[in-house]
Amino acid sequence: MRYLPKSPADREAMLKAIGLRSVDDLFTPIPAEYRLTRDLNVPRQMSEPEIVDFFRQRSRENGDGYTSFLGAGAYFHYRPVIIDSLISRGEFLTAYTPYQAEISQGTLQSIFEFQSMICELTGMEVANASMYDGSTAAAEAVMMAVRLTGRRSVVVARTLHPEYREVLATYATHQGMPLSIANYGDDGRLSLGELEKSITPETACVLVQSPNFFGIVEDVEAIAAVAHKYGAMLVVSIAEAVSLGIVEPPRSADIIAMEAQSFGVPLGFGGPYCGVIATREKNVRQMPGRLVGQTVDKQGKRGFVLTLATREQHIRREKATSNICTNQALVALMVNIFMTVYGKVGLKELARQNLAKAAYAVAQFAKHGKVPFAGSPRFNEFVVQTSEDPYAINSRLLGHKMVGGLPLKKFYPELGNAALWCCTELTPRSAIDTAVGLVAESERSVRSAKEEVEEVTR
Amino acid sequence: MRYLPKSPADREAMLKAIGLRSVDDLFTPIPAEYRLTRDLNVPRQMSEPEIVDFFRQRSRENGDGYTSFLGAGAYFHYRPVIIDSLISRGEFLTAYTPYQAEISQGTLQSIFEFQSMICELTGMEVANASMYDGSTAAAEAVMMAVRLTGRRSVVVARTLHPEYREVLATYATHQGMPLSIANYGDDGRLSLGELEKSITPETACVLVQSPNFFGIVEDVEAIAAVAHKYGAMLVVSIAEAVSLGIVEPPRSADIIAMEAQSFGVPLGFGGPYCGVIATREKNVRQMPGRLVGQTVDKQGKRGFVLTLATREQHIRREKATSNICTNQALVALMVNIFMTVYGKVGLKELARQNLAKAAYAVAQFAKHGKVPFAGSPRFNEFVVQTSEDPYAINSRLLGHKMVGGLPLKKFYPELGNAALWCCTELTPRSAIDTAVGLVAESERSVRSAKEEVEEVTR
Amino acid sequence: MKHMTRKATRHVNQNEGLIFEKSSAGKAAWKLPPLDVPEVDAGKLLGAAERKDLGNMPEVSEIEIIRHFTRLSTWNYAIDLGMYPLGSCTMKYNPRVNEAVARVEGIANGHPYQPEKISQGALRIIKTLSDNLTEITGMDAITLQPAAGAHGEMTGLLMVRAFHQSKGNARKKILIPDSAHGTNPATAAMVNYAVENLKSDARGMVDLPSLAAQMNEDVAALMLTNPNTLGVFEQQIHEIAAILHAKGGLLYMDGANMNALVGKVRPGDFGVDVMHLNLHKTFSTPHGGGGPGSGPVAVKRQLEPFLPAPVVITKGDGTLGFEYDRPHSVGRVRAFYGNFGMFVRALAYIQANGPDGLRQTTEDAVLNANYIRKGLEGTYDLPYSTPSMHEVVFSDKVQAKKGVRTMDIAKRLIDYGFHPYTTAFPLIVPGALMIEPTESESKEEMELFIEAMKSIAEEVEEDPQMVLDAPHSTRVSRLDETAAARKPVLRWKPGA
Amino acid sequence: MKHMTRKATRHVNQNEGLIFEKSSAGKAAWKLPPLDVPEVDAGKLLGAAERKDLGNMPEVSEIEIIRHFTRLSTWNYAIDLGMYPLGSCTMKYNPRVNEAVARVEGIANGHPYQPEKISQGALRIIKTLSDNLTEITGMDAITLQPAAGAHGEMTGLLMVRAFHQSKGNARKKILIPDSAHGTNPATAAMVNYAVENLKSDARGMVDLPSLAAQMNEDVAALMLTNPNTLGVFEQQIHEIAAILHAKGGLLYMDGANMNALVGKVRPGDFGVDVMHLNLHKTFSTPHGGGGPGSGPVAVKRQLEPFLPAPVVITKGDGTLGFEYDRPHSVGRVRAFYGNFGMFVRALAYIQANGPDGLRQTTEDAVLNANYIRKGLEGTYDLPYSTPSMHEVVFSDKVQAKKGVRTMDIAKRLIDYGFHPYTTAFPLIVPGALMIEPTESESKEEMELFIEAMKSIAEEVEEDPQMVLDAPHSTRVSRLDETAAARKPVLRWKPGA
Ligand SMILES: Cc1ncc(COP(=O)(O)O)c(C=O)c1O
Ligand SMILES: Cc1ncc(COP(=O)(O)O)c(C=O)c1O
Repeated sequence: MRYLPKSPADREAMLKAIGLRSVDDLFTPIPAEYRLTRDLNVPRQMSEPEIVDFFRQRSRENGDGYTSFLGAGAYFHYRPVIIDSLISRGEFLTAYTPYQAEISQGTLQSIFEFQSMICELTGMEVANASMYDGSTAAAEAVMMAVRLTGRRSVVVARTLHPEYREVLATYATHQGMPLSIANYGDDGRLSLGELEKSITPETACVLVQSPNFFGIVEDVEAIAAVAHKYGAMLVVSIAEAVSLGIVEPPRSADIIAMEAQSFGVPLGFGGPYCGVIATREKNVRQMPGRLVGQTVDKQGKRGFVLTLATREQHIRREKATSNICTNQALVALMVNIFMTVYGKVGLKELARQNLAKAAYAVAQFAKHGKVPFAGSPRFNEFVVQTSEDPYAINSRLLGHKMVGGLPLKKFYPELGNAALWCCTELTPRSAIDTAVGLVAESERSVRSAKEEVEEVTR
Repeated sequence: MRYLPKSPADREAMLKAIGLRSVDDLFTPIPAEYRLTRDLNVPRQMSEPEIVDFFRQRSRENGDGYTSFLGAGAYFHYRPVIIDSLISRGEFLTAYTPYQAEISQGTLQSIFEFQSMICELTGMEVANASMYDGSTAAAEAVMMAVRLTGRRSVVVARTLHPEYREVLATYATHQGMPLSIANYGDDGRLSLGELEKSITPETACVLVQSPNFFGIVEDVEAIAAVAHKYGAMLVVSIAEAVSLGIVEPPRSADIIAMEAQSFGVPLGFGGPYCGVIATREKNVRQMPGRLVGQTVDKQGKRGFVLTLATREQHIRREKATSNICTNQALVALMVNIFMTVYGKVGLKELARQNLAKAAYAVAQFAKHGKVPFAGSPRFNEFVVQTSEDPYAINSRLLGHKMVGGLPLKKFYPELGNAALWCCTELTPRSAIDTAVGLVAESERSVRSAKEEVEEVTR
Repeated sequence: MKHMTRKATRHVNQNEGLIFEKSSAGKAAWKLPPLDVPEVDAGKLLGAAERKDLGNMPEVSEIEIIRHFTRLSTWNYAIDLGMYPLGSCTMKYNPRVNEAVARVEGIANGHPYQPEKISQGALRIIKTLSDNLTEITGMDAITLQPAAGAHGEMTGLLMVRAFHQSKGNARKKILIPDSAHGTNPATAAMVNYAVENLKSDARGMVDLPSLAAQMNEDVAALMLTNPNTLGVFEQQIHEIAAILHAKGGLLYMDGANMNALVGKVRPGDFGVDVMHLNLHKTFSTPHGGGGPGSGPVAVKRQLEPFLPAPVVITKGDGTLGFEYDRPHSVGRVRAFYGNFGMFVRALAYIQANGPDGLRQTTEDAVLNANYIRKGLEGTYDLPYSTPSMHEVVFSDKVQAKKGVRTMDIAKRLIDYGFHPYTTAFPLIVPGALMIEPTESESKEEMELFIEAMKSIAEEVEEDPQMVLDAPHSTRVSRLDETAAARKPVLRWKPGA
Repeated sequence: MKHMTRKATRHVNQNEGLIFEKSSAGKAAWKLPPLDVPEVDAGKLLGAAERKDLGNMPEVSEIEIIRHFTRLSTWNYAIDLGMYPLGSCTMKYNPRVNEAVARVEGIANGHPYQPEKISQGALRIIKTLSDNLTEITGMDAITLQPAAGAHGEMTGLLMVRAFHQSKGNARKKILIPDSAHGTNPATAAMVNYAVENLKSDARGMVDLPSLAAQMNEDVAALMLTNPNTLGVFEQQIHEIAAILHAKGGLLYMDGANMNALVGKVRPGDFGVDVMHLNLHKTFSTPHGGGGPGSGPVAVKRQLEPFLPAPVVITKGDGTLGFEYDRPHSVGRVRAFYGNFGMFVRALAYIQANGPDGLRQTTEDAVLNANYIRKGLEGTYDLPYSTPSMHEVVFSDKVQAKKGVRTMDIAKRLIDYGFHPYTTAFPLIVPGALMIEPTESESKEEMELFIEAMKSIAEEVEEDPQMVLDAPHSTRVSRLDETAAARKPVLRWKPGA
């Protein structure tokens, strides 16, 4: 096998040195009756060109070449080439968790920079080295709030990503953490009235996403006021990181749980992505996940180490703040490089282009169809109401090598034929115009159909 | 500009330090009347995604996705993925010529290994660090033979790659090196009779390619015997390096001029490729190009350096063996990695697959059309004679996303409708069958057309 | 330093500050295409929510970024540089073709919500990998949703709980051997199970009498790592399973050490009910400095109804699709479908190996561990003489007499050009040296390792202080972790 | 070493033998797909020509190859690691997007003989780059065929010769200033011209009186580097051209130093008749440890008929194609069309810069050189006080008094974390230090360089021997080049 650095002679010599006659002697500890005496039923050994062909073929079956208007927690942004050039260096790609600081300073310093930039962007004081993704980060942030407040119940905005809600439900079930869902108002934002109804003195935290699942920026200040009034914490989930370039971060939040995929991470059919938790310094000891801290070596030279490990499973075992061990380090490095490339000015300009594309699309759609929650501030996503079933419209779009917005029925039945559309800096105006054209057509045909019916009934 | 690591403030401060008021002051040495006062008329500054799109577009216009039967000095072989992984490391990619040995041992040792493997494969004693390509390597090898023998005239086999012949002609013109071309015989090999006719006591060398332009292995021993009988050197050009896996190298040659593109170098529309010259130890001081030698450092540690530089232009100036300075180092590294991946056994198996594919294709073509020089030993190329103009057949093949053999008219008018076909390990049997089918069809239709004519004339 | 090493030396290396220290207003590494829609007034659109300032985010050029991260990278050790014998971590070769195929356009850019009609490629990859992994483990069904091993543990225990609940009693406890990895107890706690420790016997295996004694109707499952963290295969696995099953308990296997078993024996065949795999260990997906991973959970038929939703199914028309309607599912553990990019790499690894390659890989991994054991026996204390599988655990007992502990030996190993082994784990071995070479090490590299370890043992006798002061060859040495934890500096601040 | 550097330190580094020393029969890094045609008997097909044995070619596994070359790479200095101020070499940033686009399928795998119909993409790239380069140089036509600068020189001189021949007298001589690069005279010799040296004046420029005296009808051309190798712009370029043209001679410009001119002045505007460019210098294609390069030759209208064949033309139907029928062409200088992969990179570089970026680049390059000149004036001897453009040349005159020469200072610079400047060239400056920072260096990096050079100057005063023994921080130091040349070992041999 081409990955194995041994010749038959090497193996012979080694067995001899160990004092064994055959390889089987190495496996005697395994009860004979269980030892496999046949080949595994997996594909035969393939050559490199065959493997490459296999995946090229899969790629062709996987929407290669389609223009997509999908967002909903996974965003298509341009990835500067140097991200892959740098993360492909074996020194980053094939290193383990930086437990041995002397030969891991590269990873450690880059994580320290990652933590620092996440703080700059979120307005928080500390950020961890990464969590699995935005959904688990939100769930762990809630559990963190539960530990910090000593309370157990949680209020969740219905405008939180539905799958994030599902994940939180899974995490909460056996923790005896009652969840109550607070609905949104006509403006597509969490209804403060609903919130007031659900929140109690037992509420550990309120969990809200901004920009929310509809792409709308929540009134975080107002929500914070309510939460804090009840002594509850405010946990804000951010699914579209690029929004931080032009949308004020939720500074009044106590914990921010973020999905940083938008920062240079490929869509990759849903993963690997990069979750991260940021909070105030005073909460750090209840924070899950790895943390890198600055220190000095024995000569007084600046260096970095993994720190506050007493929070973690390998030290505290069942008393740990979380069971997380392996995180998303290499993806966090992609995010780090992306943030460094765009930086202070570029991130703002990038966000501005997203804002402009979505604003243009909304204006176009509004001419032909309904755009609910139109009055509320939004970033790069918006809801479009059509008379026809969006699945039907989308299958027509597919014919034009386009993927339309995400039908919301499944998650919000009350919204009927609504779909969630997204435009980023990579969405060409021409594509928007084509999509709008097809939706307009659909509206016209439905209307004329209706009129015919009216004709008849008259 | 995003590649420039300076802020306006940096530039200001630097100008101030130098004692200048404005950037223009830096350019006062240039006579004012010549200074450009307008923008260059080149495309406006483009963003990275625009650049990527531009070249993706060009790629689509460039035969992407076609199966090709072209060889003729540029061969399509599989390139193991690790070649690009390794040569993309900045330490190799962005280093200059290894003049400072202490911080260039990586490049130096890899060149030393390259030289060593080229020697193993060619059966020669020394090889250089690379030449521009196979054609210039052949020309420089001939000039080397001229220096070594003190004679000036050269006999060139007509079976040498026609473009190599053109390049040699260009190099030879002003060197007062009379070239005579020796024709091939019915077996598609250099005719020994013709050779005897052209060779004289003034002949510095005989230049022959093997496998030759028709894909046929020349009888190098016999040619060497004739050349050496006249005290001339034998220079052998090798254009298809993979042949060395299964074809005996020209051990009786005095100089070998090789094109190593087949060893892991992309076709890249003709370049960059990797020429290399190998010869006997006694000829080394007349060898052009860089050489790496083994030595020891002041602690006696093994290390490598550029050596015998007294042959080169930066020391000897007009007396140098060549004017070559920049060579094809990074491409030689690709070749080096390729040779290391396949190694002693893999190269043979790879060559055997090429041999088998070509043999199969020849057998199939022979059933329907003429395959000249059929009796001669060949590697992975062969000539096919059709009744119809090969350009016409090829344009039909294009319709099937296939590129047919290279029509030979242009270089060998006497061969009429002959075309040069190539099959490598990457040529699927199905493609061969389809191509053969189309050629067979063409033959049939021509035949029936002929018959009709005969009908009529009868 | 009397003994100098054949393996490594020192070379000039670039210093590099924090990226913030290179920032200067007006430098930029970015450029956007011209906007093809009308410009907008963010203030108008966002009102109070408009962000005006991005704080101290850096402003640097592209070449500075390339140099910054290239320089940083040269401070790391990596598999690509040499042996990385971290016990329990399975630091094996990460094939580059895996990286190439993971970047093929349609695979890298597929959106998780794109219609199934144009997602057949991704679905096929998920399905094929799932089938291969169930075959390799001998289990009946699998979920690829968990993002790492610990996440898989949680998913597995949630299913254990759901299973018992379906039987009317969720049960209270999880038994965990004292040799277990920290994630096992931490996970049990997350799923709100009480953890009960199970002691190991003199041979480093589960103590059967204790297990029999502790097992009852309150015990939901035993979390067993097999081979365990001593690198020892639980030879009475059959009895262990029997004891659990007799009382309606389940056998959970932590599959972190599957590299000792693939192609040689299948957990499903020796009584395991539920287990997780670490694709970033056994199946060669790169560790990337700490992640990402992927922790699929494989189960027996009886647990299948409880798998997280969605699961991939073959539909009537033969195409693949996601099934969301899973009434008994424990629910989602992650948005979307898991770390898909890792599935691609793991599948490419299985394809490159085939059945013969996978078996040979396991054999080489075990051969390597035993070669090291043989080479260092006598020099270092071997607390358990039980046969080793893919890793071997020594202790610093002998060297401790000179005041040199496992971490000191580890630091000295750095000077010899190696990454240290795992230190101070498992807990049942005081001062453990946990060594897992994996199959990726050549005979030559392992002999250099053995030579280095022996040389260090000599140094401990001759000059313990020198070892205590190690490493001597690195750009920084013995960083002050206490200070770091006492006054944590977790981010850069201007003028800091 | 009293002065220690802020720029660099030392770090542990892996040793690595020759690949042959890792070989063992049966190891393999390759695997071929199953053959889909019948196996063949090579003996039958090839007879005596069949090769039986591949000698001592290595047999190793993939991970060993990854480690071999990764370890080797860590022994190299590179632009990606820091400043690389090799005078005359223009070691600037090599953008990664260029590497990405050069690997796009249809561009990387196009066959040079594929029909023009399906080669429009490549032809468009050649055409667009050609147009941009003629605009940048102010010339009328261009060939991209030459593989490097020296190859371009040869092509250019062949055209000079053809031009004169067409006028009835090929002429005999080429004038070359004593400051010229070695390739200039070497090239003239290859084209069978006699080389006549032209001396420089006190300001380091062409000595006009000598030029006037030496110019006659036997002189085919003057090969001028401008700015010349002292980094000095030939201010009387106009008179120089006039003197040549008056006697029917041509002005050849070696464009190696175009990085000082792009966007600021065009050689075609100041009298140049023919010139070459180095895409691997001015246009950022990577040096790759010595190549590949690309040396396009641009000419004025009168020389166009002599361009090598083929040239790219726009055909009647608007598509692009190759024109081979060029009766006056000097012929081919290379098979196919040149180093196409470098054209792709150079074009991407021009696109990324645009007119404003190209100009700014030149300005920064000149600014950097002058900043260094200012910083080191007084510390090192400046043989010519004439204003510098993109590079500055000092001499070791001061340090030589202590027995320390330019090469010794260069070696010591390595300890400070820099690649040395160009030593002992140009020949008109004894003990030259030729420094070209390029535009790619930040103010910070250059200040570290200046600091290092000053510190070394102090060391020369305080402890010359330490400088003579440098470098002290590298894995090997002061390799024995004399021994290497006396008994050359140019290849590995078994048991050697
Ligand atoms: C035995 C064992 N179990 C569980 C884990 C946790 O796996 P992960 O880090 O993927 O969460 C590890 C990882 O080191 C391990 O070694
Ligand atoms: C001034 C000058 N001329 C010509 C050359 C030769 O160019 P190349 O190395 O591309 O052949 C160089 C290269 O260093 C040079 O500096």
